[in-house]
Amino acid sequence: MVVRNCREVKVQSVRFLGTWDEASDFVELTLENPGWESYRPGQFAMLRPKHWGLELPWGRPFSISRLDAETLTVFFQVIGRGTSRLARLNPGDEVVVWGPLGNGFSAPPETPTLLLAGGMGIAPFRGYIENHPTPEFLRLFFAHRVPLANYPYLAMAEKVRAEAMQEHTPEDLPRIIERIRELMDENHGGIALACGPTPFMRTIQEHAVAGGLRAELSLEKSMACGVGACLGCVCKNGEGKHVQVCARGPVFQADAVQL
Amino acid sequence: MVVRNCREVKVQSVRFLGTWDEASDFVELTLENPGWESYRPGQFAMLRPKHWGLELPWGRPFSISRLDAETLTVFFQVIGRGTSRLARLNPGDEVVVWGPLGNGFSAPPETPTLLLAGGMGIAPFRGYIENHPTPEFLRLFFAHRVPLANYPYLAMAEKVRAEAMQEHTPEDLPRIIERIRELMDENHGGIALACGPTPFMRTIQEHAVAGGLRAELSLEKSMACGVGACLGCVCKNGEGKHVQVCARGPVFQADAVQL
Amino acid sequence: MDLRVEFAGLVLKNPIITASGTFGFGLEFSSFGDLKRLGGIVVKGLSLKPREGNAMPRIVETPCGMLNAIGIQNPGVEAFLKDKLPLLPWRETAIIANLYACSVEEFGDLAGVLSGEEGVAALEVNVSCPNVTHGGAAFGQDPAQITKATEAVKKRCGNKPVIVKLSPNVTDIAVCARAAEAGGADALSLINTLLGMAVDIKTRKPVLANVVGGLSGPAIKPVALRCVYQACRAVGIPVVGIGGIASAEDALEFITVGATAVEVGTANFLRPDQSFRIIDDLPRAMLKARAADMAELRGSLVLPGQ
Amino acid sequence: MDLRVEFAGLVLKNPIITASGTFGFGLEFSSFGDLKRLGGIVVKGLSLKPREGNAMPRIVETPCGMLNAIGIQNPGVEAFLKDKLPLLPWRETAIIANLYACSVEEFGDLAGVLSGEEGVAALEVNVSCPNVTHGGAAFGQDPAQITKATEAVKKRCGNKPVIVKLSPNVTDIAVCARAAEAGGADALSLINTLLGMAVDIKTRKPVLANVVGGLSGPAIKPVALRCVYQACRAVGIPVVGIGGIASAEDALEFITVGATAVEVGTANFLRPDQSFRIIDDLPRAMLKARAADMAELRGSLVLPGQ
Ligand SMILES: Cc1cc2nc3c(=O)[nH]c(=O)nc-3n(C[C@H](O)[C@H](O)[C@H](O)COP(=O)(O)OP(=O)(O)OC[C@H]3O[C@@H](n4cnc5c(N)ncnc54)[C@H](O)[C@@H]3O)c2cc1C
Ligand SMILES: Cc1cc2nc3c(=O)[nH]c(=O)nc-3n(C[C@H](O)[C@H](O)[C@H](O)COP(=O)(O)OP(=O)(O)OC[C@H]3O[C@@H](n4cnc5c(N)ncnc54)[C@H](O)[C@@H]3O)c2cc1C
Ligand SMILES: Cc1cc2nc3c(=O)[nH]c(=O)nc-3n(C[C@H](O)[C@H](O)[C@H](O)COP(=O)(O)O)c2cc1C
Ligand SMILES: Cc1cc2nc3c(=O)[nH]c(=O)nc-3n(C[C@H](O)[C@H](O)[C@H](O)COP(=O)(O)O)c2cc1C
Ligand code: FES
Ligand code: FES
Repeated sequence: MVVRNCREVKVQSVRFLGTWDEASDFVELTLENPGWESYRPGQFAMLRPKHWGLELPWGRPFSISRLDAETLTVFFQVIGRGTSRLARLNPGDEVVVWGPLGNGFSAPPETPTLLLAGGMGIAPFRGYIENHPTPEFLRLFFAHRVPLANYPYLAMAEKVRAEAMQEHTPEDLPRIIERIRELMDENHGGIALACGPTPFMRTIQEHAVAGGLRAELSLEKSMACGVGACLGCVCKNGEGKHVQVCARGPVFQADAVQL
Repeated sequence: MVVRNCREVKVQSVRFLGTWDEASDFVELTLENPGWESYRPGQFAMLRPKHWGLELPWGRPFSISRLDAETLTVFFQVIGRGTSRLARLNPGDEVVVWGPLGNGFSAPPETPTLLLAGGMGIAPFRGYIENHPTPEFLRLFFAHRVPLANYPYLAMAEKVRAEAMQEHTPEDLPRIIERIRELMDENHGGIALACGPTPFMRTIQEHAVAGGLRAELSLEKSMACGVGACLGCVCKNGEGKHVQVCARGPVFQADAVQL
Repeated sequence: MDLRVEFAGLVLKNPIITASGTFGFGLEFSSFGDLKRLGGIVVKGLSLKPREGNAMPRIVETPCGMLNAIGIQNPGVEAFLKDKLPLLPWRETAIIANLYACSVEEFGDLAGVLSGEEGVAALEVNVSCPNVTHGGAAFGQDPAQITKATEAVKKRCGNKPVIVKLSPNVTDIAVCARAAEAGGADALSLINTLLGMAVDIKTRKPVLANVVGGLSGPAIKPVALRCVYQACRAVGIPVVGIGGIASAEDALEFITVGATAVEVGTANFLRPDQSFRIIDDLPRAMLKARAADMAELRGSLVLPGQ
Repeated sequence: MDLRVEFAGLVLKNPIITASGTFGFGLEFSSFGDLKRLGGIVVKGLSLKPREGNAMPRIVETPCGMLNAIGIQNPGVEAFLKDKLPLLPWRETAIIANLYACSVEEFGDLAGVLSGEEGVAALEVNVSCPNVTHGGAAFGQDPAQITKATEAVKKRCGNKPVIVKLSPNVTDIAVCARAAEAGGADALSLINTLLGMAVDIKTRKPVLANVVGGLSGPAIKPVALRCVYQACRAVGIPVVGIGGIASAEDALEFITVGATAVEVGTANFLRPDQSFRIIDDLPRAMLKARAADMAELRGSLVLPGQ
């Protein structure tokens, strides 16, 4: 698991192989491996089907969920124009892929590591768990709204200590926040890695900063280029300066980013 | 075979069923019959796949090549952005269709009728032959550039007296023109119906007008609406006035249109 | 859900009006939907005398849009009144005449002809045709001419509301909007097309015989929305939003920035029942915007810091 | 096939230049193609002092285009010269600095800083930024300011060619083109973005924190081509065409109406190697246009009746 430096990133056109469940809005999309030898979990790829034409000029960023010798897998929810078209690909359709992009999560061996996933934020942790040198040090907490069967959670829970909490009503939220704080406190001395919606991340950031806990947050912004050029995806870093989420992130130290 | 008046024209969304030869640039595309009971050969349909989105805002006009109780067939050549996408439809894809549009060819019974088709101009004559009350009075002449196997010619030649001439080199053209004139002269007292590229039509128009022969020409123009509203598809009629090809044509009396 | 809108003395069933030149005289679409369901119909541009329009080719498809240089082909205002208007459901739907002229006087004369026609609900003054250099372009880009043309129409229009339709091909749309208001316009509509061009590299010729033409369709929606936003802030009269509207959501974007109604143009070519579909879809889009009615949504844009 | 173009003292391998703000400082794309193959690279807009740019969100996708309101975030001209320029292949490819300023004086100062830099092939003067009201907008829309800014840059630029980049948000682009020529510009480039807007009807907020932003991409190509056509007829200096270029054919359309070179902007987001692909595809497109070389194609538009 090496961090690929920017010069090795390539654009490739690869074939779409299939999805896990054609009828679902939660899509596990598998492509040919574009020739990548490795990646660092938390890194992402830009995807743009070849036949998209010009109506949607941007690629779409997705966390790399799995990479093996043959295939690249991303896991996404259909939310808009791009994802709904991605979900309707036909086997053999060509997809332009550029990546692996961004920095990825730390993966210190033999370190208690708490994976905090909110909803689709579970995607990067699939590969994180599979590639970790000492998975017995990992612990997964998953907060979700729709039923668990929509996510790759169960496969992950077989490999690491895991728990999930569903938000059925807004009243469930305080309990979930409470549990996150407990787990982070228990994990003191280790590291927490988080990916999920902004309010979820804010909870984690606040608790990490307040308690001096080591934590990394993976951010999401609309992206046009994915390579640091357009400055469309910036967030503010610790000093209040705008930095590109795609090139300087998407993973930031909890105390070095403003949400 | 009744002329549908404009009020009966509907927009329908129908399923794509398949094409004759997936690898060819000459595509016979079959859709569910949109609920049309009849049409008049020479009429056309506007086609726009549902998933086209906004990049190509216009439907594409095609002569109705065949209509039976279950299916609507058009026959086209891949030439640009729209036709290349139409050729790549997947079974089950929905296509928005409006039609039958325009006026269609005359089909007087027991009248010697010469069908003059140039290239893709053969499309409307497929259904013309199948629907004619007295097909024994029909005679087909087909001028083409690419091999005959690309066209539905052979199926048609089984039903009516037919001949085809291929233009291999520009030198073949005078012979083809000569043959068209001969056939038109032989058909004196009958009617000639023509569909094909503009130079082809011009030859026929000139000969018909010069010889006082009855002839109808089917025109092609870029179309946006297909229903006479945008005035984008006009030609000049006999008096030099602009009239819509989609609504007043596409079939015109040879002496009542400027090419 | 109550979708009615009222402005300039008009009461429309809903804010969806079909735009001039994209919906013919309405009758071409009567088999695709019940014309009475439309908020209104703006008919093809009308001139005093019949016009043959420009030479062919007149239209070309562009990415998410199209160029047109029809050149206001029309049978003339008299023929419209005699042959088309009687066939339209003008008691149930607002039929709006679109006036095209090449001088202030002609605009006045056109208004005079239409002023007494019961079937005409309002006059839309096209001072922005980009296709025709003689008259049209000068009008649409010169605030003084906009004021004069508006005044001329107002003087002769009887009690018909006057909507002035603005061109976006100007440095400051607010100045043009105020010029029309100063001339006595009862409402504004905007935008007309953006001036554009296409070239066929095979022949090295402009695709349009007229060389340049007007760009319309979803491609221009962001420009149109900005213009409508700026115009709404510049004047006190109602504004009708036009430009790239293809869905109910698009329509509500324009109403949110301050438009009272909208016109659907190029989207009528996506499929001929598109305007009817947009009307069908309005209640759903209103729920998405959590809007009780059109008046509540209108101009409710929340600016940063608010 | 010889794809070289020469203008304003520059010799480019081919007419494909990457547009400011869409190709970073070039280095972001070095893994997607050999930067030395590009005709040129216009770097991100540079100001005297570092700028943080506008608040987020700054970009939104629109039909066949996008809106941006980046607000010229950049590390300042000094940091560019120190940290970025030395890493670029400036001996082999024209590196063009894009100057952003809010006053005539600042433009002069920026030119002064860059005038002695061997690695900078030319200066592109951005008098057209629509994102920032203070300075930018006024400059780009006022011919007198365009002339003054051009003069100020020409006075301090040493022997660097000066390219003035024009905004399309004006009534008459020919007037602006002549204003830049009058100020001594060696070449023009156009168009910058069209002013646009988008609204999220769920929140009723403008999508961009800056409310309005610049529209770019294939959607605007027809407008850009028309502007370039008009500018080429208005001035005697070379013109660089920009706006919606996504293919080799698009590039040749601009050259046919009179552009000497072109810049590729938003199309770099279709895929990061798009500019390299366009260069690869140029010979094929030249054959389609039956053009022997760029000079022969340039301005060879055949007008109706010719
Ligand atoms: C680094 C990164 C990794 C991501 N990983 C995943 C993942 O593994 N699984 C997953 O389901 N989603 C992921 N996302 C979010 C995903 O990119 C968006 O859901 C997707 O782009 C939506 O596209 P759309 O066209 O369907 O939506 P639309 O709303 O139609 O898109 C319009 C534009 O907004 C952008 N956009 C909309 N929502 C988001 C969002 N939440 N984040 C970023 N851009 C957005 C789109 O990219 C597009 O440019 C990730 C985003 C980033 C930045
Ligand atoms: C009444 C009518 C009947 C037709 N019937 C047939 C048929 O049966 N078989 C067939 O192969 N073709 C037929 N055509 C031509 C067919 O419509 C065009 O080939 C097709 O629209 C090209 O679309 P495109 O997007 O692939 O081409 P593009 O060049 O990418 O299209 C750009 C635009 O130009 C228009 N256009 C381009 N070429 C033509 C053309 N030759 N005629 C009209 N518009 C054109 C397109 O509609 C489109 O709007 C017919 C045209 C008309 C008007
Ligand atoms: C083919 C066509 C013809 C048009 N004719 C007229 C016209 O006669 N009078 C007029 O005021 N506007 C005319 N327009 C402009 C439209 O009414 C509308 O203002 C413009 O197209 C922008 O809206 P859209 O993007 O929804 O099409 C025409 C537009 C098109 C596409
Ligand atoms: C994200 C983005 C940032 C831009 N930044 C600049 C800039 O800093 N300076 C400038 O002169 N133009 C800038 N532009 C304008 C482009 O250089 C170009 O003129 C415009 O986008 C039109 O070309 P296109 O349609 O090919 O993108 C920017 C455009 C985009 C999309
Ligand atoms: S997406 Fe362009 S800088 Fe990040
Ligand atoms: S295509 Fe619109 S009038 Fe014929």
